Amino acid sequence: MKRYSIFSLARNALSHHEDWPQAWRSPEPKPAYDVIIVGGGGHGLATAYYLAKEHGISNVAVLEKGWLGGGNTGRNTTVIRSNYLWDESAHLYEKSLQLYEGLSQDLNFNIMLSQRGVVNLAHSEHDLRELSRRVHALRLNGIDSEVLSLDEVRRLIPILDCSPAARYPVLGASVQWRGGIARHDAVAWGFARAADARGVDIIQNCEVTGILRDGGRVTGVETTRGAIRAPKVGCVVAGHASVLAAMAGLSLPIESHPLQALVSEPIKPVLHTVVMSSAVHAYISQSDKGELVMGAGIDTWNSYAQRGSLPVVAHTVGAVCELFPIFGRVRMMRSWAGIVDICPDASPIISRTPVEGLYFNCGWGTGGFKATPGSGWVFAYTIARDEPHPLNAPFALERFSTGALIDEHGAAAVAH
Amino acid sequence: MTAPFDLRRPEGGRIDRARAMRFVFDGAGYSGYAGDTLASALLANGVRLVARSFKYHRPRGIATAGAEEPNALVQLRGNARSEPNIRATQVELYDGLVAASQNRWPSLELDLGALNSVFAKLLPAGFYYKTFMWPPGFWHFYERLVRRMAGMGRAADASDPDRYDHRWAHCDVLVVGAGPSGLAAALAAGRAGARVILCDEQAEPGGSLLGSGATLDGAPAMQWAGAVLAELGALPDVTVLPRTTAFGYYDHNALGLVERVADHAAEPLPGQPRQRLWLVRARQVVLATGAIERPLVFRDNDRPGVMLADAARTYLGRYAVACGRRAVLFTNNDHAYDAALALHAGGVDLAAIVDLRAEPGGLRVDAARARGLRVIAGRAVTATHGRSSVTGVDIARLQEGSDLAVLDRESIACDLVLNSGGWTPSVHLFSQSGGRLRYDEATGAFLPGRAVQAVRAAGSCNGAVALKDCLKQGAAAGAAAAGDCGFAAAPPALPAAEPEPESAPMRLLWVVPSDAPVGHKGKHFVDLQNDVTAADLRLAAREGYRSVEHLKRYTTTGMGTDQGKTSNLAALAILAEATGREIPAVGTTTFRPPYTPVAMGALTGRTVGALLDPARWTPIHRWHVRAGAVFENVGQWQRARYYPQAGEDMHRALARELHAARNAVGIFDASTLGKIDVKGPDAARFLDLVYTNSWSKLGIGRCRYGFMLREDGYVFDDGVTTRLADDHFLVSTTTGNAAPVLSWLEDLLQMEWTELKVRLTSVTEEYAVVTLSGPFARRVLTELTADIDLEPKAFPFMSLSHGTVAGIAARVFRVSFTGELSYEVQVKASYGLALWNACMEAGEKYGITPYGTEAMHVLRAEKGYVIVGQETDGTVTPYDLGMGWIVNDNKPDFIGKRGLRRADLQRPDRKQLVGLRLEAGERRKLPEGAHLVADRDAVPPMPMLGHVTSSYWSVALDAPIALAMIKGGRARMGETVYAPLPDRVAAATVVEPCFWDPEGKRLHG
Amino acid sequence: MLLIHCPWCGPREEVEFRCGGQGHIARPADAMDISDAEYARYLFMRTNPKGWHYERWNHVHGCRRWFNALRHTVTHEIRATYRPGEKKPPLPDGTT
Amino acid sequence: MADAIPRLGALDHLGLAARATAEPGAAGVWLGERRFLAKINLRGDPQNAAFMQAAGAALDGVQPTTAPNTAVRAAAIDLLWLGPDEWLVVAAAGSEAALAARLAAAVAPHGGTVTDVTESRTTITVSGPRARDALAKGCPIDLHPRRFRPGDCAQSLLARVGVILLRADDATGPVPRFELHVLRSMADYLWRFLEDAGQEYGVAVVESEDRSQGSGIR
Ligand SMILES: Cc1cc2nc3c(=O)[nH]c(=O)nc-3n(C[C@H](O)[C@H](O)[C@H](O)COP(=O)(O)OP(=O)(O)OC[C@H]3O[C@@H](n4cnc5c(N)ncnc54)[C@H](O)[C@@H]3O)c2cc1C
Ligand SMILES: NC(=O)c1ccc[n+]([C@@H]2O[C@H](COP(=O)([O-])OP(=O)(O)OC[C@H]3O[C@@H](n4cnc5c(N)ncnc54)[C@H](O)[C@@H]3O)[C@@H](O)[C@H]2O)c1
Ligand SMILES: Cc1cc2nc3c(=O)[nH]c(=O)nc-3n(C[C@H](O)[C@H](O)[C@H](O)COP(=O)(O)O)c2cc1C
Ligand SMILES: [Zn+2]
Repeated sequence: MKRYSIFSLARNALSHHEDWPQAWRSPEPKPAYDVIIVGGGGHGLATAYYLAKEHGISNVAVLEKGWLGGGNTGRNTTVIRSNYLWDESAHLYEKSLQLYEGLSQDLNFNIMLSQRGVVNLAHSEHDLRELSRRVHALRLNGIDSEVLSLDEVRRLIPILDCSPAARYPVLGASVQWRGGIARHDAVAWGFARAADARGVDIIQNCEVTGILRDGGRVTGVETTRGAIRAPKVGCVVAGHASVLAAMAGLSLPIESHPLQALVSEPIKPVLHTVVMSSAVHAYISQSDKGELVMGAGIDTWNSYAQRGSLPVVAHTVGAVCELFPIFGRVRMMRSWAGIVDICPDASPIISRTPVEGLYFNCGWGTGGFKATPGSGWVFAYTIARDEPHPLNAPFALERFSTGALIDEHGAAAVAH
Repeated sequence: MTAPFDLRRPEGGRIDRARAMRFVFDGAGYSGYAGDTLASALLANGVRLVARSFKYHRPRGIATAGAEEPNALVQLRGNARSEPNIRATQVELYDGLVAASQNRWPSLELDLGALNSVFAKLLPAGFYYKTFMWPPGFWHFYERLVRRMAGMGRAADASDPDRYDHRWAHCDVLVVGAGPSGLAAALAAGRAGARVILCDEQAEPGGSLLGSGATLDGAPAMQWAGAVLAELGALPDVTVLPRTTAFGYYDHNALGLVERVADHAAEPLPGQPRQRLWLVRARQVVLATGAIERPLVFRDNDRPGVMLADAARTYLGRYAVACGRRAVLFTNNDHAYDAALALHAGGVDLAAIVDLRAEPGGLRVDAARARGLRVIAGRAVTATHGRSSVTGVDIARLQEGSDLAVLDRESIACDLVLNSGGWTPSVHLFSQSGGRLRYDEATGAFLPGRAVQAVRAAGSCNGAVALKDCLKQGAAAGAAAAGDCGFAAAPPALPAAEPEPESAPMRLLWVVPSDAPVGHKGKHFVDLQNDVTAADLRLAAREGYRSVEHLKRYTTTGMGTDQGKTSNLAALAILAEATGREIPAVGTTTFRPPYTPVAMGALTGRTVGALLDPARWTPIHRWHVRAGAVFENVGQWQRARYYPQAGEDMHRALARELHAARNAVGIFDASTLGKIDVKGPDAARFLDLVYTNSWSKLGIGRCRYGFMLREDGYVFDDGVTTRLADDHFLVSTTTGNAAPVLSWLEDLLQMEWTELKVRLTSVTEEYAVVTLSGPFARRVLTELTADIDLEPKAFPFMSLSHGTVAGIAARVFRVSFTGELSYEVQVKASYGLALWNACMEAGEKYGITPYGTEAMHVLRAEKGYVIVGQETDGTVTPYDLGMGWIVNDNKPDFIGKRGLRRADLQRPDRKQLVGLRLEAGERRKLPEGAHLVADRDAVPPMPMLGHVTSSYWSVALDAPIALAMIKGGRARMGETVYAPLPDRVAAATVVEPCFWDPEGKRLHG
Repeated sequence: MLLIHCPWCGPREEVEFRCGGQGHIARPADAMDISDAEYARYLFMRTNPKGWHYERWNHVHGCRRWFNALRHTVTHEIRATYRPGEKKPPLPDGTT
Repeated sequence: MADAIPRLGALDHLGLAARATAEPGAAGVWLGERRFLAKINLRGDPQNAAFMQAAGAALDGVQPTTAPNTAVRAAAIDLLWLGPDEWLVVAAAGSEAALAARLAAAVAPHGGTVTDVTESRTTITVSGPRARDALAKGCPIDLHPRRFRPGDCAQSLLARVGVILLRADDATGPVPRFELHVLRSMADYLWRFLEDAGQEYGVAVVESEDRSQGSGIR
């Protein structure tokens, strides 16, 4: 891999940038691999990368039905944080955040991790209580997190409407300073380039259409470009998890929904942290290019189309304007949707399956971008050793039978 | 030229010369006319340089006359109404308009950001990804510098003062675009009797007819348009919406439109919304959105004065503005000759027509030559000159098989470069609708293919070129759409258009050669807004970003506020060439809403501020307000949290309220609790199925507390249910869960247990509920009722009596959530305030004191009563709460029965509800949410036992108390646990969760 | 922005409805006798097909009735809506 | 005694009576409130002829309709279809107790149930030449005169509030009139929304004809 740096940029400037190498190859699929990863999103590419890097398994193919990074990896609002409630989640997401913190150097690809802080607003006594619970748990887990007073919120985000007369006034907030955003496409591309450099074949426009089995064992996959053999197959296809599972005769506790997001026109920087409010249903950050990046809600019906309804977007934008009344005249430039894979407990599945050699990594739903490196890291471990790493052991499929769910919906918002 | 040349031509155009309008751009005053856009007025005043580009800060002018404008973005208005990134080409001029250029410092003329151009060589596509990685962790600092260059315009510095509107609309036929095609479609559908909405983003309907000078039936075409509009205006079921952009095409023929109601004035009239969002459900849609001219990609094609040919014609025809004095037209097609001829006729000196085609021919070319114009064939503009305005071009001969054009070089001085690379049909909405596109080789454009919704495309967005074809397609589409809605109609008779000459084929040349390889000298801009060049695109392809979607994201082409309306096609064609593929194989990027940017205020509508969400008030709300209560939001309800008296803070108010409730009598507004009437012969059976405990044997007039679980065995809701009759129960729910519980019960009845004869009706709002609680509660009630026997024997705990209270028909429930003797009085809602007042009056001598939700929380916590949503969080079973007694496992079935049996719900070390007592003398409460550990000296990450769910200062005990959920808690009674807090480690003893009157003497009293 | 035919009220805007997920999931009568894994199928496992989907809807802001629908999860076409107890319409490709 | 006890309407704090005008003038949207109309929820099986008959008989001959989204309107009673086995009886203020008792007695033997919901909702009237435009700002129902005819009713949303909507004019005049039955706790919100939505056209508060209680319900 030719390294990227300011010096290589200067050198290439002299040759009018005509000599840059390909970031990754576009190889023809080989007839067989040691491991096949289905899904060329961030998680799949990271899995391949760590298989090669950590476990010395580089005879790996990543099969992607479209273009790499074109799934949810390419359409998320890029919020990164590890402030999850339950220990199991906190440890997993924290592992991921730590990997993120060294990722640009590790991959030699600037993923523009911007640890500008993630602020969660509280609008009711119930919110405050939940927020406090979370912060306390995180602190004892060694993860940075603190409560902000209303004054501190006001100072940190002067454009936020903190007026007590608001319909749902801001009462306080929590912040994780190490949280923030990153350039989502760069994460996919960086992993792709680094995995490719370690010998992984990334095969785009190659849709898996069947899972080949011999008795209870997986032997490979059928694709639009022919059958490809491998004794181990890891599926990391996000919204399409159920479709892949059905190919192996399995069903999953997953439903696929459209999740929408939108960006405004680029404006001069005015918002320097990520702001989330679950009560008013908005979250927003401002990218380094200047767009406001906003996440909307899911449409309640199942869908595999990357499109949603206008009222869902309007609702989110309304919430944003309620929190930030100066944004009324800023304009929405583009809106889109991804297909998210929602688990009943809003936690992922990283697991072996009843089919030997077949592994699933899915259920990240609306929040798996932040987990990309960590997810790939534990999934590579799980595939390489055919057993879960302690970090992902609680996220196995069995939990749906035993009832040991990891419910990250946040507590029910009811009171007497 | 004889007369002095005035850019504003002495006659013509659709401006109102009688109404002059003053405006300010970058601090300088100018004037224009009503009917001008900001762009036309600037051009008329000779203002060329209006913007700086995003990345390199190159000087930019006005390139187009419409929605596709990539360059001329301005900051419009000021202060709280300041708006960034507004296209000057779409701003209607009004008197007093103020605009400023953006993205420059210190001024538009002298912009230091242009230094970026010096480093341009270091800033190829994707350069960010390749650098700023050293030293590790320093991106943080680099980012600050990068961020300074972010964005273009600025958000306003104060809250938007304007209001916005939403409205739903329904029609048979929605026609988007009011050019000739759209007008013909609307006329056809309207005459047939269909309900029609015709919208157009421009101030005036007419589309390209507004500026083209075309004729119909021998008269100016706008006369025909005027007649059509008059006829449409007279049809009661036709709505014509000018200034209205269809921005999104959603499922099942739903479209989003945004109407700019008041943007053509300095500010809206009183009561008028600034903009209105239309949510249109159309049975049929006709898209007549026209086509956008495509620029050619040649070296330094971005200088002010380089403009689309048809735009220049529009400025002249519609606004009577000549965009320059001496022009060169650079074209690959016949059509642009029309524009050149029109300009020539308008007095512009046409220095040359540079045609990429070796042998252009046909009537238009002949006409140009006949007028003595110089047509230079087989040559290209290889460079432009000038700084803040173009001063001339170089041209040279194209050579077969060469990437360079160096022969027959010539320079031509000019101040206007018109260019045309053909037309791109506006298929945005069609594609958003899910319709397939097909590539047309001849015109190098994607056209609407198979539709998947009830939509038709007509006119130049459908590939039609000649006016007569546009009219014909429009009329046919309108009639067919009406026909599909059941309105029989023949297409209307259409006026005759001038015959248009057949066009000779165009020459598609996506990157125009110059005297050096592309990327070595100057810049061939493709996306003018994001400063993406042909060299950037080729670089990306070379680096492996071969998917058009990768290309877009790596180079940011098409990602600006114009979404690449003038550039996307060239970008993908360049990619196709670079990767040796055909254009259709490369495909387009995805068309997404909005077509043009939509103000977030418009998406918001009027549900902001006080209208954000209903604030639900109880029938007694006004009293609480007058009493100075502090409120809290509980779902949509606003509930009195406490009632501070003069000089009291919350702590003191609370102490007073608590003291009264324990020692005298408190009064509480409990109206918000959910109430569901359950009626029918199977009511008891139904409740047996949805609650963990049993109801069949509950006596009439008796109350019982119950838990509802979810199927997975976790607590869903709780409350007291009363049997009113054999076949009639009153279920109460938590405030926040009232609606979800009802909907869940309906679900079960309608979908699961359809054989059960049970009917549910919400009566939450039918009754106001006043709770009297405390040792004197009975005495107060005694003063108010004559017909209810309050003697404990006659009216025991957990029972109901009917009668009158304060003369009002009432149901009185003897239930308690405070641990005190307590009555809940329910009366019809409109009498709630009267009841409350009567209680206050009667209770005065007993020290009656209103208490709010905060005191209620403390009182119940002292008793160890749980709150669903506070002690529980969706992962808690009744057993975890130490309330196994409420689960009747002998019942054959109830919701959650099987769920409770699952392995993990049977674990002995599950988190369980306990009480916590602090060390004697400790006055500080534990924070709610604090986590507990067994080892006082543990360091992070430390194993945790659980967390504090409730924590209060108990006035009754004169000590802090807490409830907590901790692992294996029931087995830990008496143990010490620790809460490591930021400032200390607090120790606490695990105790039974009930702190007050464990025997329950008081509430039974 | 779906347009949904309530089997009682007729076509109404999506905002009046709430989707209740997969339809025709029978509550196991023998719940107490089956394994945790089998019970998990009922509680959590969903077909989540890419294609035609039988699902439940509630006209919450209308007549408050629940009903079933057959909808395509890629095109969003709603082929049928039908009342509880009414027979499941066949899949458009002929299977059920 | 009960007569002396003050009753509080859901919108009394707005002082509408004092603002009311007999002459809406140029205002495009006329708003009013009808307080305390009797409202009774009736449930029963429409296939059960005995039930239908009994209900009709108890309602002065007003037979529950099975035509969705329509109301049967008679001199003293409006009977609105709410669902396949559910109707809302709207009658003169003060009549609820007697009516509910009579109706319950009549339908109970035939499996019908009756619940008095008089106090759960109040009734806001929206009329005037721009009434439809104001309503369309929050209501997704197609209110076009041919699509939502006199006597048509619907349950839907208005802004963020669920409403029962009835077209209450008889189509002879140029001005449509709608009645909205809205939950008491949300009435204030709905009223403010309508005033806000109507601002563009001018809003007049009109005297609600039944403030003098006891008259027929029209
Ligand atoms: C709008 C939106 C906002 C979000 N915001 C955030 C956020 O702020 N923070 C956060 O942490 N997370 C967020 N998420 C979630 C996050 O994007 C995802 O959880 C994460 O990107 C999933 O990564 P992945 O690699 O598993 O999936 P994907 O990136 O979707 O990759 C899966 C890949 O599998 C491919 N595939 C599918 N089927 C097949 C097949 N049969 N054969 C071959 N390939 C196949 C797909 O084409 C796709 O490329 C958001 C998601 C969305 C949609
Ligand atoms: N090759 C060509 O396509 C070509 C070239 C030159 C001239 N023409 C002429 O142009 C005319 C085309 O007529 P037409 O009616 O098809 O198109 P048009 O351009 O005359 O009208 C389209 C109208 O739709 C509006 N519009 C576009 N998108 C919109 C949206 N999303 N929302 C609201 N409004 C929107 C535009 O502002 C415009 O007013 C004919 O006279 C034709 O001869 C065509
Ligand atoms: C964080 C983020 C920022 C984005 N910024 C822009 C932007 O500046 N301009 C733009 O046109 N699209 C932007 N997009 C949206 C993409 O263009 C695109 O819509 C999205 O990746 C989904 O892909 P699709 O629309 O091709 O399906 C952004 C997307 C993300 C996730
Ligand atoms: Zn319905």
